Amino acid sequence: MMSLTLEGVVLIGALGLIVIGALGMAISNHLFRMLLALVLAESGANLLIVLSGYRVGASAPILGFGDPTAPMVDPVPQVLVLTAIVIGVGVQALAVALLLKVYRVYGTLNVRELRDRMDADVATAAGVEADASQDAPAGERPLPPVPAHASVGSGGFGRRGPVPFPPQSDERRP
Amino acid sequence: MISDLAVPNLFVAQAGQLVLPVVLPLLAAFLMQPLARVSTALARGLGPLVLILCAWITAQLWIQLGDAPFTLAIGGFAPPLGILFYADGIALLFALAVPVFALLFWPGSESGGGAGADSRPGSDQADRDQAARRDALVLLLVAATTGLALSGDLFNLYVFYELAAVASFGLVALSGTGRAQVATFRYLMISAFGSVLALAGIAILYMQTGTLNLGQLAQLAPETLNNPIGSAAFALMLIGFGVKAELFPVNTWVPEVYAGAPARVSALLAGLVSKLAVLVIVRLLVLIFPQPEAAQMLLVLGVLGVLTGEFAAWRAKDFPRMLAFSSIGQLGIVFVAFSIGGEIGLLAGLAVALHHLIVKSALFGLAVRWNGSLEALAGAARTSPLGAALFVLFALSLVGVPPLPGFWAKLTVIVGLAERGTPLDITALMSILLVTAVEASYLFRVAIRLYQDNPDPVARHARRDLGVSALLGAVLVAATLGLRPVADVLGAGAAQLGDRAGYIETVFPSHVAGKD
Amino acid sequence: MTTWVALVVVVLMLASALAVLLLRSFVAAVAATAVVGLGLTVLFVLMRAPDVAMTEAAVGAGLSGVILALALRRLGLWRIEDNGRGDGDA
Amino acid sequence: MRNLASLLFAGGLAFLLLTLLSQLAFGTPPMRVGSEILAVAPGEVGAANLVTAILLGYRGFDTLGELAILFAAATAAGVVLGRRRDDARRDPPGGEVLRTGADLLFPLLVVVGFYVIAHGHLTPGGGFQGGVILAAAFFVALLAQPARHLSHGLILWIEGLAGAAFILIGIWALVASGDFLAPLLGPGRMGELLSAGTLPLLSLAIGLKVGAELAGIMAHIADAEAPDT
Repeated sequence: MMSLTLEGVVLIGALGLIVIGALGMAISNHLFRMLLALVLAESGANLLIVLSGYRVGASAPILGFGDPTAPMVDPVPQVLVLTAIVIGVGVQALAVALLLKVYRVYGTLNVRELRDRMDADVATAAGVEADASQDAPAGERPLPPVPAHASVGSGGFGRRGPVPFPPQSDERRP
Repeated sequence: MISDLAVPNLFVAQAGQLVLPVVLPLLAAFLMQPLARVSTALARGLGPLVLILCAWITAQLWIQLGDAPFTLAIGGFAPPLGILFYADGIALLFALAVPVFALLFWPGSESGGGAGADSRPGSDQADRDQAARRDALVLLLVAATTGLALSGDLFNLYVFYELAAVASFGLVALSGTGRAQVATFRYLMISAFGSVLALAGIAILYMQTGTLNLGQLAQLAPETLNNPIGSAAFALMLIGFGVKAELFPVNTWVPEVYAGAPARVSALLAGLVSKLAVLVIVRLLVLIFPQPEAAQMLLVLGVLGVLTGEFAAWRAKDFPRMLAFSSIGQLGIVFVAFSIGGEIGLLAGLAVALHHLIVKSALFGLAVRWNGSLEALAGAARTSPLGAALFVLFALSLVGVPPLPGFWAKLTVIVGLAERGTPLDITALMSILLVTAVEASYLFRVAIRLYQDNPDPVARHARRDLGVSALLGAVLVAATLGLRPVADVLGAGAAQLGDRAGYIETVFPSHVAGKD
Repeated sequence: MTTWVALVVVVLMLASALAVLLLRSFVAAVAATAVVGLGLTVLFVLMRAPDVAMTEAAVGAGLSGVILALALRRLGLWRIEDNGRGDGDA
Repeated sequence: MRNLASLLFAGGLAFLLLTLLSQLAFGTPPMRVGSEILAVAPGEVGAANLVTAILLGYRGFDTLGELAILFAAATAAGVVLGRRRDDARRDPPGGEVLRTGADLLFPLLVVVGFYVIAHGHLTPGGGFQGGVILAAAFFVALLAQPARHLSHGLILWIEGLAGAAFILIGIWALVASGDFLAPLLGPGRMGELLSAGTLPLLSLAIGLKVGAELAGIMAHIADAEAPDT
């Protein structure tokens, strides 16, 4: 379709990453893998933006850094990508925080198991303070990597969740 | 480079001050948490204070600088190089609405709620930290949405859109239940995927035109973007920015998030934030993608949103979910309206959008207390007669019963569709008429239930939430009484919004036509 | 010459990306993500974007990997071998 | 079934994007704005690294938005994870090797971080990259001695004040010249450390804020409870 050029190769790489990422987000049945797929898709988008400023045979946009006579690549997309990378890592960190919380509540990140447990939660929580479910993650957790300390400190967490505003009961479930 | 050295005064209205409504909330948000460690009272008062200041600055600038659109180059760099703010009537209207609505639905004060922060055991410090974080996030959301209203730079719009997204993730997760966290995660995934597509769209646009300034893009669009590549870029950006605007395929997050989030946050997201995302899409449509394919895309997705949203609302079992689905349907109508194009389309779109902004915010305000299933609402009119009356008023307007503004908004859409009259338009028209019946059915079902006899109705509303809803109800009634002036103002706004040549002329006054 | 380097890097990157979806071990998947980040860094250098390359190296291959690995430990997914409760349906 | 549909969809998307994008002239961008900035930036802003000139000058407002996003993400992560418990289960302290390594590495990383921040307007690098290195330094310390009490209050103050400093520099410009974030103090002599006006100051603010933000996020995640048995 096109002769082998740097632009062509990078374009295929960028599109491949976006598509693989999209595919992964669609079909993975584990929330953590979904997050990894998102990271891939974001990388692809970043690559595409830098590519849109690439100029064949040009030098980096820094004065006194390379051949002073050569033209420079377009610096604007590079700035956009810097911004996009930092935004991406922020979103990623927030997603990790959410995953930790979800795992703490439901004890799984597998989409199917999660759905089952959310349904079970609704079924059993009629009249029960919903936060109580945080204390009782399901039994089939994988062994933790870190040898557990002797301190028993996990008992009280569930009741010390973030304060909802406005005060409301947790009855807005179907 | 530096335009005006003569008037170095903050107290004289100048265009340059228009950054303040974006920047001051950011400043306050940055300082919120450290401040809360020093003085809780100070931190608590800071947010509302800054919002009032922002609204005041915007109103002041609007009054003094008049109706003609003006621009403001941030950093003083000449237009296509730096980032530009573009302020026309609609942009200023939204920039004013943002702090006002944030103030109305300010989550902080729980005075009327009965059970305040003291209802939960837990360390005070943790509660205070959490309150400071929440206030900071609302301020960030305010800054972001104001920026969305004003910015005239494609990538800057993207940055503010992302800021609004990230801030709303935090606010949605506030309620702390497991369901809300799962809903937030899904929302984050959809939103982030939309961002990837939007970035790809921006990359394509930049590749084609070499600029990010909306004015210059508008200038270059007819020759560089009126082709399949341009349409593809529009599709990518439509999906990307459509996530927050509750556009059809990427709105699956809506019901879970609005049902799980605190109701006031839902009010802000459904009412305000979605409208700003719509405004961004409309700006792109008007300025950069005037080709008919783009409008058709919007029309089809809008119709699908209308149908799926309203039928799902009909089947919904609880109040917040019903409102959420109805919101999808209403925004579908907004998209259909804007896809008509021309002055009548823009007028219709603005009318439906503003109407929805008022009505849906107020209804979510009522949902602060009515957050349970629809069945539990039986007899609520007895404990909260004003709340029930307001619900009926908003429902009537939402369905489109004649004297109320909702009727005129819908009528304008239908007239616009009938005037253009392609088969696709007629389909859209038919589906709007159809869902009006559906809307009437489910809203009146709820209204009847509110007035049922029930010895044990749900709790009454807090005075504050009821007051906010009553205020918005009063605005609605006032708009009904003063329909003519409101329509005139909206018409002028629509004319400005649709004025592509005017935009270019305002951004590049002396025809600095760039390189072509 | 640079084209060939880019080709090798892109092939490696896409293979790692597929591995992210297919590997059952999450540790390996995170490692593969970091490989994609490194590949991206090389491509940015080839496209004359040293600032972006530096950021990507620090963020994409470093920081992001650290955050994800930290999350793995906290999520109890930090195990090299697969114990049958695989979640890699992809 | 669903997977097959997704595969087909992804294949279609790939094909569509490839056919469309292969029509674009990659490698020869139009550079309407780019070349103009390349021409005027050295005189107007005075930074040898033109990427930094755009990042902090022409598109400085984007950078502010980006700082706000990172801040929003850190704040939201705080909302989600709540305050960490002092008696939360922690990882055991790292071994002797790790601790010694950390003691050596920590000051080195801090110095490198500040060097990268300070030279952002001259060489590749700048606030973000330096900030990430600072956060890494912090993280190494955390890894070696998890039990060491991290002063969360200090992080809050650094991130708050650094962000405020960025905005206040911008407002200073607004008062002095009528434009938010306009370059002040003159471009100076190109290539010197103290040149490019307020750019190095902005860079420092960014570096500190990014470092504090990321360190805060990592501390939150690291101090989240380890999964119990």
